[in-house]
Amino acid sequence: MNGGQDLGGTDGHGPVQPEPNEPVFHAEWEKRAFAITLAMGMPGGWNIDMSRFARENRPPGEYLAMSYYQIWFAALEHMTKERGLVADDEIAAGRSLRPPKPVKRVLSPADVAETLHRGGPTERETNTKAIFKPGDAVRAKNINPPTHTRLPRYVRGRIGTIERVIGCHVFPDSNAQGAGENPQWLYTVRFDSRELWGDDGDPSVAVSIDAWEPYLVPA
Amino acid sequence: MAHDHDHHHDHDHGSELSEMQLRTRALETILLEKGYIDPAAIDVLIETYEKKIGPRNGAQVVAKAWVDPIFRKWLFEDGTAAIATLDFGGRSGNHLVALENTPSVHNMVVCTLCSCYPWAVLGLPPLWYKSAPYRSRTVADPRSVLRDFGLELPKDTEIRVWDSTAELRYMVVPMRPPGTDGWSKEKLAELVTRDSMIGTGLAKQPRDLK
Amino acid sequence: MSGHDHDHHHHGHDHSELTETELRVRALETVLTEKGYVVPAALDVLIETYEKKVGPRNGARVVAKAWVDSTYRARLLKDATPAIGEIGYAGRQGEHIVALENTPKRHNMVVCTLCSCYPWPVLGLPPVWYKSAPYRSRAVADPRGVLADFGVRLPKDTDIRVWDSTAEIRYLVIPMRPAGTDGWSEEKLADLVTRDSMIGTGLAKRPEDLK
Amino acid sequence: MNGAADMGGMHGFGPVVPEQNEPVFHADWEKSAFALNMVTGVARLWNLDAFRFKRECIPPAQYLNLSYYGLWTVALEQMMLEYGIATPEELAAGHAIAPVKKAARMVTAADMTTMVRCGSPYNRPAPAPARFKVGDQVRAKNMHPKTHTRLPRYARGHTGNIVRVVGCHVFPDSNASNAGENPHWLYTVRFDGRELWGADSDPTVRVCIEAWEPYLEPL
Repeated sequence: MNGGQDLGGTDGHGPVQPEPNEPVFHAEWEKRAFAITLAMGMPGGWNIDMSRFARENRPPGEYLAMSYYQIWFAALEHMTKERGLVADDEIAAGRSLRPPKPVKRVLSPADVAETLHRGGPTERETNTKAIFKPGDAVRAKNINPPTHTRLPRYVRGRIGTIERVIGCHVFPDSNAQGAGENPQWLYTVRFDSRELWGDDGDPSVAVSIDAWEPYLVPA
Repeated sequence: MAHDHDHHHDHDHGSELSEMQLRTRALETILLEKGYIDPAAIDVLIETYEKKIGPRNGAQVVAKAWVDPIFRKWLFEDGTAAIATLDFGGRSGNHLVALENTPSVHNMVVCTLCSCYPWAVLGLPPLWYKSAPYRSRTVADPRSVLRDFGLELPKDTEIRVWDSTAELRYMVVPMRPPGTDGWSKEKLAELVTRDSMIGTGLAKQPRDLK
Repeated sequence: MSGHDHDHHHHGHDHSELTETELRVRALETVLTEKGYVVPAALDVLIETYEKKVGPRNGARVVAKAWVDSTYRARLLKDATPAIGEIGYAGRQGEHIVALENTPKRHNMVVCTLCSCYPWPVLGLPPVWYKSAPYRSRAVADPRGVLADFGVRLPKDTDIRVWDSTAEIRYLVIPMRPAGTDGWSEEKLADLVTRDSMIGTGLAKRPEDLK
Repeated sequence: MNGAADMGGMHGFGPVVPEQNEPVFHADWEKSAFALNMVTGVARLWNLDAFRFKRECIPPAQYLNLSYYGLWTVALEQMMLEYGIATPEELAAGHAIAPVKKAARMVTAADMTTMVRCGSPYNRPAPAPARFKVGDQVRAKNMHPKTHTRLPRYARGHTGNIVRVVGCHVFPDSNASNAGENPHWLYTVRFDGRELWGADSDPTVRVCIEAWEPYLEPL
């Protein structure tokens, strides 16, 4: 979606302000929000792409005015409610008002290290062949889906060069909608800055993105 | 959609109100004290746009175009000059272009970059015209915006969106409803809604008049 | 630019927000715990892991090893995920890592314009600025301007390569080894490797920067 | 600039919500905010393009959460400070403290009546013949100035047809930066919806924009 999250090349946000000696978390609730989000992946049954969409899918003004963990937390509330795991009245009461729905598994303290170590690899076996090879000129398609995509607006319609064939990976555009993993070849594509930003672009700058095959056409 | 979350649509100005009241009052006072403004000028302005100029002007243009084929032709050839004969004139009406709705083409007007609007014929724009939902979606998915207004057009109607990115101002001339033969200009003007001149609505039907 | 004297929400940890969000988080945690979906001790392990154990020190060890061991460096640049796994770092948000080598001619910088993708196993959780709108919007369009925000000024003819982590690849920048460090141990070299130098918004420290 | 004002094609703002029997103004302060902006414009304290640019420069998170007249007021305060009309102390006090810097030109009620009648035309004598004619195919340049422009992002890089030669008009890109009126030919350019939004979009949609000659290149 062309939402508040698609920030590449937008103006007016001011300078980057690194914080000296920044702590990992800025408040107790941030720790909880972070950990609950990770822990709920297992019983919640959603995938990373669904989580990303739940975060970005809100009015842009709201997105931009929220802090990072507020966005995470809002998505967590949304997904737990959407799946009927908790209800508004329970959140308002601050306690459980009805019995839980059965879930596959709950993350135990002993499982944490192993689960984190395993991570969530997205590479998949395939019988298909990659259409593009390094050095090929490609154009990023001009697509504007209202659903989740990982093709940022600033590269759409622009021409780049295949730099690396990464492998065949879960396709987020379909996985985010619960329409299956639908794995697709993934490439690193390099764009010249002037191609992206016009004649005023800095000629010494190039930008690479990772793009799934359905995002690309030969140029 | 995350519609269960708090939204900040443009029309929730309740929370800002007291603060904004103070801020505008401070500015007005400073400008008065420095002699940049005359309080009477402020009153004239507010009076003009709150009471005098509004969609009724545009409705007269449309009604005249419905009954007077020569005026109609002129209106589409040179909207600014044709409308000037009705003596509205005025700000944001210097370059007016009239757009003709037909059974095959439906026109819609938006300003994605700010809020450009033909003040001279329609007055000041409504909140929704200036809102993010309208400004973002009209150029990309005008049919869904029309649905927000309860309007469903035939699938094969061509939709022409006019994004007022410069100083041209657009007004839509809606189609004249059937069953209005022989009506006076004044009566016809009552059928012409503001939304029908922006393109988010159609003219009223005779039965809609009480 | 203007408007900077107005209220910003850069860091988002304004105190006014705290109480309301804090209450909501606590309510949700209680409900989920009571229903048995989450185990509080598991939450503590997660927090402990990312607050105390996993951090840029991991990445610094990878970089230091690459500086002293040319065969390791070659393995790292060829396929970073197993090379980093050799040192014992792997897992969530680091399933597919690519190492990017900075050279006098080329400077690499990593951003995620769409969200906040970041190589957790080697760098820990990202800092607030990495997730902020200013960084995400400007890094792809004006990386030199962003570097200036960090006080870094590169020669005009240095090529800047920005990597927008739009998919599941996570990038780790290998900064250039500073001069005057011949014969240093990996441990001591790792002290020179800052987090920002592994994102590309900084350079490695010089020996004189160590107190 | 690619600021929050450039909303065309963004997602996530929700439905359009028309208000029944909407009043012209929703509060008394809105009337003042409106009139103050008109008056300062007529007093020629600054030009309209510079004022538009000031509104767009409001950081997106703030821009998207302000009401319409709220934006006007914030921008007006900024302009007063920048052009030396008022000081921060005066804005805080709500009274004039320092003496007037510039010779004040009092705007009277009669001025306002004239302005309401005559407007402020933006067309200018043409310095050169128009480069394009009706029917010509043109491409909107892919440009990303940090300053004011009236070429929306969604049109950049796309191909359309000239449907009208409007005339020669003040060029806002330079006028907004107080770099002179620098008049250029202005055209209405029509784009096919699929050209702007991709092959999946509604084939019955066409979008017209006004584009100054420097925004366009021949095909």
